Amino acid sequence: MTERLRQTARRLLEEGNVQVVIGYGASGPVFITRPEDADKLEWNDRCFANLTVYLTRKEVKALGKAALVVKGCDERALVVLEKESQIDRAALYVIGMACDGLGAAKCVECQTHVPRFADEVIGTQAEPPAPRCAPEPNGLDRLMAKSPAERWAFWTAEFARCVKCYACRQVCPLCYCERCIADKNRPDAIDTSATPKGNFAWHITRAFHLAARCIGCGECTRACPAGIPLGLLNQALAQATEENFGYRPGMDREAEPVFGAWSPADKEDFIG
Amino acid sequence: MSEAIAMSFEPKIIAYVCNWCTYLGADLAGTNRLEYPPNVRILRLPCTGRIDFNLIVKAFEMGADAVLVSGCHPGDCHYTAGNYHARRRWMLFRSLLETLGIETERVHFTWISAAEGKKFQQVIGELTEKTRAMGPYAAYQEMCVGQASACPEAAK
Amino acid sequence: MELGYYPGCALHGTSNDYEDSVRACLDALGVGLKEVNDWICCGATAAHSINHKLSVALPARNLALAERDGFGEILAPCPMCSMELLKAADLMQSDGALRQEMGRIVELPFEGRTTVLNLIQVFQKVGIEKIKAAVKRPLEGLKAACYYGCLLTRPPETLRFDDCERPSSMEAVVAALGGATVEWNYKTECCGAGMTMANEDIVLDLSHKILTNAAAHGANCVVVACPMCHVNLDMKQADIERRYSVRHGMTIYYLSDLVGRALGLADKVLGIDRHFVYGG
Amino acid sequence: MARIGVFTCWCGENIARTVDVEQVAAALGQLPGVHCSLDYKYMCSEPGQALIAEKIKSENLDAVVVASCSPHMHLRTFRKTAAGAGVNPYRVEMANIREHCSWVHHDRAAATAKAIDLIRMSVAKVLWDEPLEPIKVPVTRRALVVGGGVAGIQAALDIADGGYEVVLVEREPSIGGKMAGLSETFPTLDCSQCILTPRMVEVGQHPRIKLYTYSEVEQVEGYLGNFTITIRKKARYVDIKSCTGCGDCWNCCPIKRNPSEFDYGLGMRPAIYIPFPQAVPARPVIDKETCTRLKKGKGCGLCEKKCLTKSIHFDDQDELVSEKVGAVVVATGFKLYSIGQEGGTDLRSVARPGYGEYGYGKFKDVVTSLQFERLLSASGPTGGRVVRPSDGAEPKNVVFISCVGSRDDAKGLPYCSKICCMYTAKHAMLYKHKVHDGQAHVFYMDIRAGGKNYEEFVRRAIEQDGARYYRGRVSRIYEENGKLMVRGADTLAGAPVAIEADLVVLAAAVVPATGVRELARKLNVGYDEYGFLLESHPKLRPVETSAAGVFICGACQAPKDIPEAVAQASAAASKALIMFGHEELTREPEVARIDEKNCAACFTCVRTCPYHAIDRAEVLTARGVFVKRTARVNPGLCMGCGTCVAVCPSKSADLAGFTEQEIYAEVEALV
Repeated sequence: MTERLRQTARRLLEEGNVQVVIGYGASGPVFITRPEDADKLEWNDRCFANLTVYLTRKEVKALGKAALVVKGCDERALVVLEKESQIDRAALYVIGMACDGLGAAKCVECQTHVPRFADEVIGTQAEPPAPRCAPEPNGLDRLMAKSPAERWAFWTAEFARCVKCYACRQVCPLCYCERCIADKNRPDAIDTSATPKGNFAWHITRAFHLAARCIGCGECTRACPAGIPLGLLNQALAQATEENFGYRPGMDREAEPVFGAWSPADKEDFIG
Repeated sequence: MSEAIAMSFEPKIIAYVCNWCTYLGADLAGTNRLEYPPNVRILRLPCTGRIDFNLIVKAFEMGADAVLVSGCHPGDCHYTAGNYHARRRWMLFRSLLETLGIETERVHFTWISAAEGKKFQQVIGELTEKTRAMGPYAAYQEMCVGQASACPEAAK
Repeated sequence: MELGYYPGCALHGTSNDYEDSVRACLDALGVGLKEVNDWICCGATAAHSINHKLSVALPARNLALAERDGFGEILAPCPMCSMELLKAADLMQSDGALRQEMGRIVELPFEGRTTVLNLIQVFQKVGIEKIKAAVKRPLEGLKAACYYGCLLTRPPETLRFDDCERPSSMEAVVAALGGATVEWNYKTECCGAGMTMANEDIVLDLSHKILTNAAAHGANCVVVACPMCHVNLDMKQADIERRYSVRHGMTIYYLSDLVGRALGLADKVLGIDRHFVYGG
Repeated sequence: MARIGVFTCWCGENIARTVDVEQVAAALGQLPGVHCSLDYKYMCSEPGQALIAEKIKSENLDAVVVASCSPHMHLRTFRKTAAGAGVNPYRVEMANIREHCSWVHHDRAAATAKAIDLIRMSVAKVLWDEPLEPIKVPVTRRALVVGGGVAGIQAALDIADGGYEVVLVEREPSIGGKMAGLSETFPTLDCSQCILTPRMVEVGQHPRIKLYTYSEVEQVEGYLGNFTITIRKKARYVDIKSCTGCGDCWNCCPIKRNPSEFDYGLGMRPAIYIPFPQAVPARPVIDKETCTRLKKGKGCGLCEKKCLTKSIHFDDQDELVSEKVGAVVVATGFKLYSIGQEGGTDLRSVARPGYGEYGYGKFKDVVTSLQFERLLSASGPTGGRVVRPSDGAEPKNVVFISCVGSRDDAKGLPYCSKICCMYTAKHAMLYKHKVHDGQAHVFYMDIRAGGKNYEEFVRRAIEQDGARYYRGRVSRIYEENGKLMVRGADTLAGAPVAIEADLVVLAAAVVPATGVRELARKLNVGYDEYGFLLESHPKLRPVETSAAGVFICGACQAPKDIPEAVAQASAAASKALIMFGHEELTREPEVARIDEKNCAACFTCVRTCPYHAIDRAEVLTARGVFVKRTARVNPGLCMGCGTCVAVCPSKSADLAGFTEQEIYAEVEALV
């Protein structure tokens, strides 16, 4: 597959349909602008990162029309970004990689092994995809099995380690605000210091700004230097979103986003 | 906690209400001299649609023991749909609070119309007593005074 | 295809000719009928006119039995039965408390897994096209007035079948058999039903109107899918003729009779020879 | 350093009884930024306001907090006072220490403490309150009226006579609407056309009315005072300017037998036709569905040859024109509920069974009330003779059924159509006047004859013209030996009724005209589940809508008879005229705004805004070079709910008067 990927990249750059190919390199992402560099592209078990995050970056936009290497799971982010008019799908070439799972926990439940909206898909999915690791017992279920007090204790302990490096924000393909609310201090909605208070405010905000948007790529958890399982919060919200609205972000290109719309039938059993 | 403390403890309740229904409902409670506990502090916003979840977090940071969010009944929104949009946000926001182990019974959502002075009185009365029984939201308040782990010496 | 089968009292009594007819023609169409074990009366008119709870409990038990026997669908050829069964099912679906209570009364759980079909719906399940293909003896010369009576389509919110005021599902079946049907005005009028015991005059009057209107629109027979209608139009026809000194001589078929005939079954097998008005 | 003045009111005893106002005033005096704090018996009184004004001047205050009653009571008052004394009115806050404090608490200490808190919140907010200027919106003093029925005609004439230009858009080839097709009108029985056609002519000739017939509203842009309306002029194939309406064309047209829309299919018209003799404009239109030339693209063309003024153009195309107006009056009227099986499908998501048993569409001699109007009308297809559509015979027994679709939640619609009781009585009466030996039978549920001389009118139908009224419903209608058997119940006699009728007239329910939902969405006006347009207040703002500058009148709002429709039309017209009385309109400045530099252009706010007041826009440099995309608020449309602020993740959206900073300041005052 790697070879075919490189060929495709080379072709695209030679034909000049795109100015840059964004893909996985030996160590981290690579931005290939010359055909001869196409061999720097890799496809292997370390291709975790969700590269869609780079599409909204000014520096990357500056490189011109891009071809992007995505896995089926990452592709959901493209759908959301398109809905939120952050990308012009027509001005983007999507190289989809059929993926049997990279051995990560999320790959075991993955339902989007093959990209659905790519301009070109490389490889086919092994039937059935070989799980390379046992499904980890669902962290969210274990968390929700605890009492509220225990959950509170759990998160206070976790957030206590947060140093507000904002890696969770930087790595998230859907955290693309030009100026994050966390960086505003008038009003001081979120205490910017890395105090427990500030950390709670931040993580509540981060999670809820992704409500009904997060596609569950899990990059936030992976990127957190303090090893805080931030993804759990997004999972919880994703679950609630699906239960209440039958909506799974990034799955259906046509579906109307949850926020910005409403229905008189929305449930309100929690309202007195 | 013991009866004695329960009695001595005065809950601090912050209410975010819309200008056209609940605020007027509270006015009507006043006009009809419907007495309720003095623990609530009302913030007037144009519409429940304006009430952002960060405000609820902020209320707890300011030491609120309970937060009330209230607006027009569905279909009665002065701005036709603000309350519907709000309802969706609250629905999901509650699930986030639950995941975090935040005591959701301290966040009370309700619809109170301009004609429901009586309901306003009841809601405030019940919420105050409920909160009094739960006691201060110590968990959150203690968390808020905690120091940053990044610089331990700051603790001194 | 195999269906659960709820005969109801009529088909095991006065209208056993209907049962023969139904069994025979469905068998010919490859539809097996398995009788609901230990079924009881649906309550009919009597129950719901004196005791609401009873009128739910009786059909409730039958539904529960059908579920116990694992029937996804049951055929109730008598519209009164199917209506009572459907009504009870609806009530219990919409009212959890009632469902609990009934569960206690009939000592069987009800989950609403079984759907109730009338005869026409079964033909529709088999497929009009399939029936058309199976026809051996097309019903040439037949000009049928399809008569639905009160209960096949009413109450609409319960039956959810055909158009309650202008039904046409029977016509579709007859057409498939190569028979003709007439447009007439008494399709969904009442024949007097149970009144046949209590107040015969009403029955004679209403049934007479029905037969007259059918004839007036050029029908040479009337097709029914209800034992009660058959009794009043067929068995009572002589009395009607005597009372109004007219000659109707109108053959009254069950829908299954016609299907059976078209499939080549003998009148004897279908029990048609046991009708009171029998041209042969 | 801010110079805030805090004025605590006693409200006589109302506040002072439970709140220690002196203590409050003293406590507030200590707050940073508070320059002076004092209490007074009645702040809202003349001397009270004078005191505030005087302090503003003497202490040179730049913001004011009045602690007294509800802002809904006196905020305007105190804003005016402050403005008069030179403080920006939007730097005035009120703390509600009466309704929300002194009136609901008895414990003096607690109430006083709470009062202080409430005022501290207001002080914190006023510290951040920005000075705001009312938004001035220029007004295009020109109105659009949609719908040329009696309501639209009335509204258009009133506005035009008021001295302003009106653009009147009518979907049909002629104005006149339903009323033009009526025979005579209750309760006076004056001929409908005799009273309407002069008004139609007035419209046609009015120097200030621009008439677009056979046209529809395609698109609406802009807002209160500044709408740009795109109108689709449907291809008419006749140049109505050069055409003289001589009639040569429709007389020579060979395709004569097309059901006439105006006669509801009872009469026939050629392929080129004018809907009715008194049409305005009295100019023909070609029906492209039936015209041989237009169908085939060649052949025929007789009319073209005959036309002396060369006014016929088979190559005519739809045309889009744009009109600028400041106000819109919607008068799209009604149509009759479709009686057949398709019943409610056009009315409700849940299809309704309808009334197949009445055989409408199946039996020729079962007609609707509007069709019967044409049979009665002197200008109708039968010249006013009442005959059976099937065989032209004079009907001796006519059955009228009211509430067909109305007041029937099971099969039709739950509401009352309001006009049927009256016109049914009229029908029975006029029928008797024309067929002296005939008998009218009326099936009704209740007789609703509220209105001047209405009850008397119905009694006349019954007592003088001998109409037989049966209180009950009809269960079924069917044909039997050439007659219509009408079977129903007379619930007062407690007996079933069967009538051998020659003709049956169904008083079908009144429903909104086709396409009104689409129009409402274009105008951003609300509608109910049946499609009737929503007024912004059922009692106090009956002709206004949720969209500023858009007014409604006539049957598009609810079923109404002619007098009501006309009255409401004049009301709507006067609302437009009130707007036009000003050079420009002022709107509250408490509207949303976008920090375009920081907007991430996710456009969630655009999708959320209940008023479609936020647009996708682009930030350009002075030289017009594209910089970035952004959301942009249209202050003319924004109503200030602030929903956009809550959904904006970067808080680039904010709401003047309730800014993030102001609200957080209030909360943070609660330490």
